[in-house]
Amino acid sequence: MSDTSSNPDPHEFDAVDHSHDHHEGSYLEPAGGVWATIKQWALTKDHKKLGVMYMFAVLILFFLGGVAALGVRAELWEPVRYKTTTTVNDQGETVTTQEVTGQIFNVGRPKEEPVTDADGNPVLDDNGEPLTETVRVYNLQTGNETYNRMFTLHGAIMVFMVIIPSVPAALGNFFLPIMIGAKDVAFPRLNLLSWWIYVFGSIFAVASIFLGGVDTGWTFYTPYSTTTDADHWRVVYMITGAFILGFSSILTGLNFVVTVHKLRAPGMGWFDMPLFIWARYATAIIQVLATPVIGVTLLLLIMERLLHIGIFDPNLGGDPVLFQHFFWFYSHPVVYVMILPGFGILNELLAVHAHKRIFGYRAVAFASLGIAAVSFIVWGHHLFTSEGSLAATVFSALTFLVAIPTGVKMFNWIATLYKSSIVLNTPMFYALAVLFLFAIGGLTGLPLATLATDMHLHDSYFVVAHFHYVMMGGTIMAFVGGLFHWWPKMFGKMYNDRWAMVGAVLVFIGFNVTFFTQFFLGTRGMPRRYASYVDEFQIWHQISTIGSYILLVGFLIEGAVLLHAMIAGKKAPPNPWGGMSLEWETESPPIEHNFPHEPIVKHGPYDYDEVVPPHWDPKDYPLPEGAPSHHEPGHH
Amino acid sequence: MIHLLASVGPVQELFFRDNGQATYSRDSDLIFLGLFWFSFVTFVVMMALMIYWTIKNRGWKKGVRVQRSASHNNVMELTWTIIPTLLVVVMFVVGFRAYARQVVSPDQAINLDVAASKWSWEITYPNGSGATETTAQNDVGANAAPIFVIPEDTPIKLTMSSADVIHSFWVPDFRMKQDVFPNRFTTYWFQSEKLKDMDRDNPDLDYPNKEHWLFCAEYCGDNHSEMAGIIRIVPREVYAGWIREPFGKDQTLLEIGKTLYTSKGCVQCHTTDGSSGTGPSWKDLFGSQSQYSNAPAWTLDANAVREAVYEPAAKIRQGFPNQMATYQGRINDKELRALIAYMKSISTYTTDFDPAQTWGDLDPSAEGAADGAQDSGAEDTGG
Amino acid sequence: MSNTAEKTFDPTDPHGFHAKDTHGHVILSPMTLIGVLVALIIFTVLTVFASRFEVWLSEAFQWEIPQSVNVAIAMSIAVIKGLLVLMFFMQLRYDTPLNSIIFGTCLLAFGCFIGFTALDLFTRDSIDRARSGEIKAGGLAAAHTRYEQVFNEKTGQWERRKVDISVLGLPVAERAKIRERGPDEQRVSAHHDEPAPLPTADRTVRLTGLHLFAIHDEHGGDGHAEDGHAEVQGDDHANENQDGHADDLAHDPGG
Amino acid sequence: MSTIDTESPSAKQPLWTRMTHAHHFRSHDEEFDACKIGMWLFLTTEVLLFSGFFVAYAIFRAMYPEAFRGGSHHLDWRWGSLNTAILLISSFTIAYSIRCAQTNNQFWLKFNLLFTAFCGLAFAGIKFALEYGPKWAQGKRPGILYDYPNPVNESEPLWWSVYYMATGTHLAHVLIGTAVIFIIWYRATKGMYGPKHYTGVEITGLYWHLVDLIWIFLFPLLYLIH
Repeated sequence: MSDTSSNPDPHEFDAVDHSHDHHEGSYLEPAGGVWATIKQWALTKDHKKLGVMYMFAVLILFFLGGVAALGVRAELWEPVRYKTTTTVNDQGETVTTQEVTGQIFNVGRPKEEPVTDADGNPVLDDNGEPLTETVRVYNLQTGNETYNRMFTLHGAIMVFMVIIPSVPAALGNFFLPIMIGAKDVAFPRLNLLSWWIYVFGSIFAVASIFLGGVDTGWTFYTPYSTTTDADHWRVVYMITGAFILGFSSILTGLNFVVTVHKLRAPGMGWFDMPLFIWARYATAIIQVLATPVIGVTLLLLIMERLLHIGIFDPNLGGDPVLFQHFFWFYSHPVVYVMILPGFGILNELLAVHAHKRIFGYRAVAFASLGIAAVSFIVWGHHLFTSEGSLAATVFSALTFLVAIPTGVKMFNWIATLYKSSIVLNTPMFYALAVLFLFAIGGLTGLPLATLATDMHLHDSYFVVAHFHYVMMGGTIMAFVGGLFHWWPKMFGKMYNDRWAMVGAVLVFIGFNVTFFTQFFLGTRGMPRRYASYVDEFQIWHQISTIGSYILLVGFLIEGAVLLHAMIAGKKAPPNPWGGMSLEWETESPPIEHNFPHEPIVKHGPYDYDEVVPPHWDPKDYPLPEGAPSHHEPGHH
Repeated sequence: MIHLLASVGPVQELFFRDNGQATYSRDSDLIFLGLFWFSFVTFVVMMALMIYWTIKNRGWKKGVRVQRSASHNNVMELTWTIIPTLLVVVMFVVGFRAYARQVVSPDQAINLDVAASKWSWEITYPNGSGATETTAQNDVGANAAPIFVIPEDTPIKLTMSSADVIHSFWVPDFRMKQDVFPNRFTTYWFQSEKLKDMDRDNPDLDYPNKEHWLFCAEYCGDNHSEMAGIIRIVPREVYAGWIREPFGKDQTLLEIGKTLYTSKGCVQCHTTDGSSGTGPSWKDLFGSQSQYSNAPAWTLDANAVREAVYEPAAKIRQGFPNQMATYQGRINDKELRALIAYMKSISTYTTDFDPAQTWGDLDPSAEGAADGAQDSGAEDTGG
Repeated sequence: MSNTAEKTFDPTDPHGFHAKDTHGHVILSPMTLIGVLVALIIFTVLTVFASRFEVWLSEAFQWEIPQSVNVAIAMSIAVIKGLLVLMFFMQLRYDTPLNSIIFGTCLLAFGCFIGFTALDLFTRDSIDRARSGEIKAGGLAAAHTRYEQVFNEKTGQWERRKVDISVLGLPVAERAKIRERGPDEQRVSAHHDEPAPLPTADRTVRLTGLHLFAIHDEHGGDGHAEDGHAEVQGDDHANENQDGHADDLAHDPGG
Repeated sequence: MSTIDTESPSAKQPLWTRMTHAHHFRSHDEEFDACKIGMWLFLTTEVLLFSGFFVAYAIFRAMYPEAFRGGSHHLDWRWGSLNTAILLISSFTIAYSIRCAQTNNQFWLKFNLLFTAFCGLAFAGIKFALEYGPKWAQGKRPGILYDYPNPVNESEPLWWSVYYMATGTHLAHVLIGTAVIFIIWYRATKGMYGPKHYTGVEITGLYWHLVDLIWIFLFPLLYLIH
């Protein structure tokens, strides 16, 4: 802590200085008329506005991806079966008809059929060519295809357009500069560009849905992805969308690395940064180093589809497993782009609402970097059943390395709760839920990293359950927790904690009902991406489907609570929870340039037992015995 | 330790179905259960601490009471770094040892060929035949699935390749899967289990057997979920008899054609009820006038069928994609004739069809000579 | 979490970046720049010369220098040239170490990418091979070809013949066209003419305790050849098992 | 990023003396450093973008050595060498233009930038007119488009795929770089760059050097190794 003689008051440079002449309005203040406001938002270079726009885009796409997931679950309510009915027609003949049951969505498929006359002879057009007409075909196969498009849609939207930008771009944009005391990110124009690239890429990807949907799976494995729907452009649109989205991710990551390096507030050394920043920094490194590879991969894939260049095409001597290496060199690190910021938020939630410094700050910070580093050498565990046995062995050994920093983080978080002082509000509930769910997600990773068991579990529902526990239980839950944590700061409005808690509990229960069953499905032999299944699995699938609809109700309640807060919530104080990091020192919502003048950091982000939080009265916040008394803020 | 884990029957039954493989899959199950109990204990301890401290340090009623505590503890943190490191090393080694047993096949094994294509499995036996029986509809998937016969208590080695996209051969009861590629051969081996007494004495079965599902585990397109099969483990003598004479000489071609329609995977793309699939329906197909997108119209006769099977890209039916894989080497002449018999039977455009023609009638050579050759072969190898 | 604010604090330089050095504003002397350019050109001439010299040697004296030497020379020179550009033109030598670290990290990531991908693709099934020796390493020589044993009636010999298993529409036709035209005779290398070994080298069913089940017709059943590209039609005798069990058994009836 | 001071009494001074740093940076130096770090990060992404082609090259070269050996015989080392020389010289001129900006040598700054841009165009011209054009016409095309009657090896289409993808992407970078250099040159004619403000020239120079750097590796791999 600071040397007492030189600076007795840690809040001397407190950023909110009401006596200051220069008064700036909140960043949310509209500019004149409607068009001016739209222009103000569309062309803004303000990281906060961009963060808010990212957030709403992500939430809208989360809804879209969620609807697809609910469709998938509904389809799996019962297996696809033929139902044979025998009837006797007018002539007294028995007629057997078969219909497909268990498919609730079937958009069919257009098909050119030759036109025939009553005798079955082809009808010729003026040029003597056989006339054709387009009919729409509905059968078992087209129903399955509809299902395949739904899960592809779900996967692609959730991965490329929701989880990757959720915490990193939405909350990261809003809070990273504020938390390090900067006025903005290093390159605000680049940030704006990044946002519009994201919009553009998403439009491309979503357009492919309206053109009929894509059934490649979000992993675009060749040679399936290069041959399916061969005469349509929509697959190319989807791949191009993902390609464009990659640039958005790269530019955001690049911007944040530079911001963290150059724009930290005076007094903020590397180890005075909040752990969210550490996590976001590690994420940015991965984004910069891994995303270009998906760029070249998807470029080659587009060329493969358009020109058949053959690099991934076995017919021309290319190798489909090479594609898998290319793809997972990006897509495994990107798993940590998804989860690391979730970890970062978890740190903030735990520290603020448990009023406790994160146990082993440096270990947690270095664990983030460690995970980022290891993430580049473990991608082969997605290929255990397709790659050579030696590579599988090496990758298995390396994969276990990830478990170590992750375990360290888990233990440190649990230890943080020791001697804490917990207020169990909605954000804290989400934090505990993430600990619970991520523990399951992480531990179920062990049998997937172990070669012998993965040979059974690979591409089964066990994997599906595992990554949903990590991606959704870890990242999305942390994201939603972060929304509740920072909503008062972002919009200056408090939400109804009671209803939010009801929603949170429903989400927690729904999530576990949905996905815990899938572990058993996986070990018992249910492959993933199946539109149908053997009858034995039906009970498990039905429980899972029920869970998914509980999840829907939970999320709808949460959405309503947040929207209600935005419209009609009580005004939020600058620091409702008693946080220590810099974002709590400014107004809620923050002013245009975040701080009236540059803040100078005088204490660590988690010194809960040494400093009264900014904007708090010492009598509401009794410091423990032995805390340096001079830290009580006196004057304001 | 192993025995302790092995004794946890209920947990094993919760997670796993019966085991159909005699060597490595038990190791795999044991490793899984070991990891499960390790994870379970770790999880319970962590969650117990989390909940205990959350309640003990609750500040939501009595107000925040910040406590002073250590910011870190190097000894403790090193401990919970080093111990997991050692544990994962153990996990890796154990997993690898079992994996080596999974991927390295013994020298003495029956070699079978597996051909995967959208969306069917085919196993070719040493005598050149494939599956000769199928399940009923709605049994595994909606479509009927081929049944592959495997002798009990025998090491089997599959050499697998794909005709189109990547597939993955997964028999959940063997706890093993392997991807199947269009550009290289991969292998999969297992040692079928000895049939248990309960299977032997089952009065519902014609002969003792035990069935295991076969799935495709790598997403391969529309009917990915229909790409199933049954591995049927039978007594050795049943297998020996079957492989000597896969189709009975008295079986009619129509009957065999129907079976092949499913077991060779035709069912995945061609319907027999007139509705349109990936390919044209076989109903009223044979003898009809066909329009092609890259060739003049043609009456669909036996030669046209033959060409469509062996060189599907040569003539592409109007309104259908060029998606069929060649069946060169996967359907032989006799089988093709059986299939044509089946096509004729459901077509109104032809009357040239003898429903009574049998498999034995197809053999051009004298019946006695063929029998003799087969018998002597059996004696040579069987003695 | 120590606080660093009490150190002599310069608000314009909160992290003390500029107190130490004046990196980033180095003015390179013309002689340095020209020197580097000349060095780069010389190295370019050198690498081209090495390459042409090797071609000349092989054409004039049939001295085939191993390809690894060729690659090593070319890549060493490229690395030296790259370092010159990086250090002087891009000024990494005078710049903050951070930029070098950034670039080094990216090369490390590149190394991981190429290293581990190669590790897989060049050692496929090596654990399996180590013990059984049955799976061909890489397996990729058979990328779009597959061989089967076919009985040639004219010569009375069993022959290995290529079967096209590539069937995904357009590429097949295209490749068939190439094959029909035949390779350019002048450029055919000996290496190319050699058929790749059987993808599954040893398909003999070892008739030990299991021979009860391995019952084969002498001619491998009643198959036929369906090889669309084949000139030989060995209908009655060709083995329809793609990998030639019957071949083995024909020479070794009864094991 | 920077804004121009149009109001102070010094408005008659050259443009570069009036450039102020963006408001969220504390000093001009800090902005310069940030831009440079940002550019280096961007260059890493470029290297990794090309890494895909290098990996594909390495893998397929090892798999089909004959096809790649035969393929590289089709490339003319003379054009490759000429292009290498052009890029090296342009790299030198743009490095020199930075020196000119630092020493406020406005004429040679503009000359060097323009020279560099024309080197870029020359590179592209040679590539299109003397390499891609004739080869494409002969049927030496990537993948399925391959229509050359005398392939050395049946995997040769793959060589052409790698060749066209790698050099094509590199060429796209050359063209983008040329366009950016023209913009920088235009700005230089307005007097925007001088000793106190030359960030634009500096980071454009870095980009151009990277384009050169990648060619330094592509050239021997594609043209020289047999």
